[in-house]
Amino acid sequence: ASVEEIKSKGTLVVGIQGDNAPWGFVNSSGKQDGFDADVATLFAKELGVKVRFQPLAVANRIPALTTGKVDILFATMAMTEERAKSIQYSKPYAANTISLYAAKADAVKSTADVAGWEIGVPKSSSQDKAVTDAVGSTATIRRFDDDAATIQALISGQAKAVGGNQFYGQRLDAASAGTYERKIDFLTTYNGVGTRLGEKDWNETVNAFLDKIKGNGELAAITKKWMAIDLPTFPESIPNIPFTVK
Amino acid sequence: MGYTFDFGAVFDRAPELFWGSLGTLGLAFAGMLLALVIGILGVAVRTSKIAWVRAPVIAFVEVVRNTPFLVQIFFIYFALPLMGIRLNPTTTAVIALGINGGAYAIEIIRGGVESISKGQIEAGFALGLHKADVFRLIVLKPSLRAIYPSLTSQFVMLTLTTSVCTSIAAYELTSAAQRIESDTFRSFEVYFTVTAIYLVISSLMMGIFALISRSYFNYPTR
Amino acid sequence: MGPIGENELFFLLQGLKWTVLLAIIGFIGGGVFGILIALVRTSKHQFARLASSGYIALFQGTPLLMQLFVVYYGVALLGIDVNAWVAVAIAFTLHASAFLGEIWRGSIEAVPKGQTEAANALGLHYVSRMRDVVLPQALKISMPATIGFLVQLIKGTSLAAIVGFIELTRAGQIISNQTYRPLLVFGIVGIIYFMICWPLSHVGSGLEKRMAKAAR
Amino acid sequence: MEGAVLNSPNDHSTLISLDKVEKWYGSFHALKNINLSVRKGEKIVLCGPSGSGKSTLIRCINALELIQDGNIVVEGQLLDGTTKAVDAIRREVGMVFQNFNLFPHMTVLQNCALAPMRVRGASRADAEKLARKYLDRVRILDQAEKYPAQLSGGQQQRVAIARALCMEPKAMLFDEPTSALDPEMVKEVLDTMIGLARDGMTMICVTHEMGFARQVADRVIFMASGEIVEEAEPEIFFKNPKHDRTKAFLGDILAHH
Amino acid sequence: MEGAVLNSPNDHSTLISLDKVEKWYGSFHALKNINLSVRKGEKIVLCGPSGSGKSTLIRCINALELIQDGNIVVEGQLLDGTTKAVDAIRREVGMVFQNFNLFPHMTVLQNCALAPMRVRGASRADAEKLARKYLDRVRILDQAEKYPAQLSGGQQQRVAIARALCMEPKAMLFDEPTSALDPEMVKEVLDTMIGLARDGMTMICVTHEMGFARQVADRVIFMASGEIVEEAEPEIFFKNPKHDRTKAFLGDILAHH
Ligand SMILES: Nc1ncnc2c1ncn2[C@@H]1O[C@H](COP(=O)(O)OP(=O)(O)OP(=O)(O)O)[C@@H](O)[C@H]1O
Ligand SMILES: Nc1ncnc2c1ncn2[C@@H]1O[C@H](COP(=O)(O)OP(=O)(O)OP(=O)(O)O)[C@@H](O)[C@H]1O
Ligand SMILES: [Mg+2]
Ligand SMILES: [Mg+2]
Repeated sequence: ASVEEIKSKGTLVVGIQGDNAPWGFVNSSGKQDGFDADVATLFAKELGVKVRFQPLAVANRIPALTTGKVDILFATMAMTEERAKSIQYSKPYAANTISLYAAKADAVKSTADVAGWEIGVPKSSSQDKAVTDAVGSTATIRRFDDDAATIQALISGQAKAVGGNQFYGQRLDAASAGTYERKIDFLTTYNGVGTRLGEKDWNETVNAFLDKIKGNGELAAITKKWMAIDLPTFPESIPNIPFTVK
Repeated sequence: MGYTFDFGAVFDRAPELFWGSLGTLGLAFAGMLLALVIGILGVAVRTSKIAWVRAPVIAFVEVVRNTPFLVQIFFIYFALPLMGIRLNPTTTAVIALGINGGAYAIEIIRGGVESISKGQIEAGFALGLHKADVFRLIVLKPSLRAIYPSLTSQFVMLTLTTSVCTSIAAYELTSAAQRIESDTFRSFEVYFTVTAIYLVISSLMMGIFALISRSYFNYPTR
Repeated sequence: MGPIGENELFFLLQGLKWTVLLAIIGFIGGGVFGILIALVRTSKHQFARLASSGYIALFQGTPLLMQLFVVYYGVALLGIDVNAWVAVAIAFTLHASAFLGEIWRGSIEAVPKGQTEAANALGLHYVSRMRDVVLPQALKISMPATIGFLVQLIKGTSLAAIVGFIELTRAGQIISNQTYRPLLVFGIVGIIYFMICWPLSHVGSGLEKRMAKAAR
Repeated sequence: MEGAVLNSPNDHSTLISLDKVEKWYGSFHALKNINLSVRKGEKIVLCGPSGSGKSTLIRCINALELIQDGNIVVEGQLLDGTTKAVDAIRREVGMVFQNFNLFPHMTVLQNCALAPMRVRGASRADAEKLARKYLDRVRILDQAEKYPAQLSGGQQQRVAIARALCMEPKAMLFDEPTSALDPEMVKEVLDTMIGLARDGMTMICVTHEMGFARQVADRVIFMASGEIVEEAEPEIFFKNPKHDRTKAFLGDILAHH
Repeated sequence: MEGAVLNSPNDHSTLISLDKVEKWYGSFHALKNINLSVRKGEKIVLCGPSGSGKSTLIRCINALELIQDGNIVVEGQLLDGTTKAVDAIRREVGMVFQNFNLFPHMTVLQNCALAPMRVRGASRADAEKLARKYLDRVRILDQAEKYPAQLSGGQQQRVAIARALCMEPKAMLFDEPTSALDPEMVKEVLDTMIGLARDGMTMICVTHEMGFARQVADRVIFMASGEIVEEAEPEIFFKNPKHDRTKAFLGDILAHH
């Protein structure tokens, strides 16, 4: 469906993650919530339509979009070359920085300093991949079920460091203020809004919307609310990942 | 349906599955041994006539049996360090499996002990044997025989429970499988393969249990 | 990091509802088929005994999670759409009947042979021999093991999360991932499990005491 | 089992017949070439030294033990191991075990009422009435509500007898039914059995109560080492035993009383 | 237990003494005011109708049953329920149960060698030698490697006797030690017991073998309904029983033999 058709229908179906707090998750009152939900709600308001969320699992995000089950993806989609072949990305609207967190007391300058350490990561996450690529051969990687267990491992001392994303700092502080800090950044990935390939109207509408909320501070506010960080700076372009329909 | 099975990607990772299986076997074996020791010692205390001797064992059994294994292993792994006891994942897993299996074993074996006729115990006492000897020499073997299938079932269950140990990053079959799954996205193939491996492991155990029973419980009954 | 408030507790209680329902399904399916398995396993027919021991080996020997997975997703691969409830009912019945069947077989065999002989000599037919003479005595021996397994089954219902049930454990996981307090959340979950499992142990020891009245 | 053709005279008044019966426990030869035929209403006393195979023999008649060779026929039914044959025989033959085998989870009354209800289809009320009748006959009605574990040895034995009688069987197999009894009680139980005998009940009784044998038995059978050594009417058996083995055994009995 | 002060004459030749013993099973009064004192080397026969409390009495002496009132003293040890007193008494007092209570998971030899090894600290070889000696004495050495379930009733009873003898206790409590035996065997077992008696063993024996009572007993004690009704030397007991209850009981015995 085109943007115009959706406007006349009055409801936007948004594909979103259902269990990935704080990005997109169903909260304990059963309502869709999170960073993506806030941005998508704002987008629907922009279009003047109501929003309906369709929670998706990691693996079926792209099929749901391409088969038309959802109109658009605000689904914590890290922008990769591989995926850019199947969907159209917008400009980035969120960043995900993967870093090593450890106690302030432990000096870490480079990846060489963590040789022999036990490092916790959530199993099969992008942290897992990044940390394993960087120090997997010199340190012991302990893979936990999720972020919560990973953070608990650092607090309990079962891991000397953990591979985390930008939320970890805040959570570690909440658990034990001033004890832990970010040591090494491994990489930053960016999330984009996903639309179907070749649908220029959707791509342009989304990009215009993102420019607007970046400009008026609304995105910064949402970022602050969910991530407790300032709005990151976004790159103008990423190789092989077009932000606009050619 | 259009799904085509492709086990190639899974079989390429056979070495990981092999080491994972060994990990599972090791955890299961050590856990079982600990559980058996806890079970037998525990039941000796549990069947005491003195209430305050029994009480701690009863409390132990009730708490352990009635809470999830995940909670127990989390507690040992994450909460004990806050009290200054830090155990590595493998040790944690063995202790958690042993404690959990032990609590069930205590109750199962108690069922057997209580099926022993009073006359047997009286005969032991009349011969001048001490309580410990009566338990060890007279009560234990027929008790174990009476509940052997229940006990071995519990041990098979314990073997399968080792998979939960993946949640504290212990290395065993399920964690190997999860890695392969997340790398290859071949969920069905991974699950089927792993299920088959678990089946082999537990069949092996049941076979061993049957052998033990044949040689240890070889006396005829009326 | 969120606090744990009324909402979260309510969410857990909703999970509890599914846990209880799933456990009831397992109890009923497992109990009925478990008795059958135990009886077949102790029957005189070689083939029946072999078949039932194969059944036990298969369903004891594979993780319940895998059984759920195969019944729900595996059968869907064949183009048959299995309702989640049906999948859970089938998988729990298979699993529980294998374990209960084995537990009860053992206790049936632990009843002294003289009892069966006496029943035989009285001319009691199979059904009466089992129902009136052997099973009541077997049940007494197996009581602690049975209660132990049922308690494990209650906790095992957490695996139904894989087919989409947000039962107690899954609800706990979700909240843990929102609040980042796994120890606290799972502590609460543990207490809730304790509160539903403990009465069962209690009923078990009550039954045991009643049966012990007629002890030797 | 081979040799299913019956060699023994199967005349209609024969209730139980054993023909060339062989029984092994593993490598132990427990019964050797046993031939025995019991007419309706006949009372047989089985005696012999400990371990001679008396219990084994009566357990075989009730199909509690499998035999390796030979035939057992009860009321024209060949005991061929099919459930039907076995059930039919057990319904008509009552048995009192050497070690009682009472059901520990049932009261004395329930122990006795079970078979009438389940086998003969009697109502609970009728079954209990019957049970009370036979419990009274063995003088133990006052213990009807106790469990077996609460009874003395002799009380248990009497319950076992009452339980078997409650089936009102055509034949009774008794395995030392008075072993746990004091002399008073022995007399009462033997009187009960004599009463049954008068009523025409067929009986095979393992016992060393020679008084009973003299008074009631039509035939006394003496076993040793798994064989029937001697078989005779009581008068002849006690006065003129043929075999040395029998003489030695009887010598002990007489010396000892 | 009250009244720990001993009233009975505790002269050094008294091995077992019971003083005002009362025993209840729930509301059932099983032993009533039992007073009994047994000298070293004395042989006592206990008889009485079924359910009169004979088994209960000897079980109390061995501390297998708790008593509600009165005192039991064995070898100067007051049975006050402490583990030490109980252990000391059980080491010196052997018991043969009415229903044998053999250990099913041990062979006959192991059953007999157990107590010498664990209680007396004998080596396995010595214990087995002892076991063989007593198994031979009850004529059952050839069954030494069998398990209890493979034995006939009488064989089991003999093993039970041998097992108790293997402890070489100062006193023996027999609960109907010949009930499952054939007359030949009764004679052999009684001969064994007579031998023990000659060797000076103190014995309390529940039995209705009046021949044994006449030949061996120093005293015969007659119980009924939980009470000691009559107590006398065998000559007097059999010829001139005082109580009607005893007369009735003896009448049965004599009529019946
Ligand atoms: N299951 C068995 N395995 C091996 N031998 C057995 C088994 N059951 C019985 N026997 C042996 O068979 C023989 C006959 O036993 P049975 O019980 O018939 O003797 P019995 O004549 O009844 O003796 P009693 O008067 O002592 O009861 C005995 O020597 C016994 O040891
Ligand atoms: N646990 C119990 N509960 C209730 N009553 C019991 C219990 N044990 C025994 N009795 C009763 O106590 C009485 C005495 O029993 P005991 O076994 O001492 O008799 P006994 O003289 O040895 O008889 P027998 O010659 O039949 O063996 C019996 O009437 C019996 O029913
Ligand atoms: Mg016999
Ligand atoms: Mg008695």
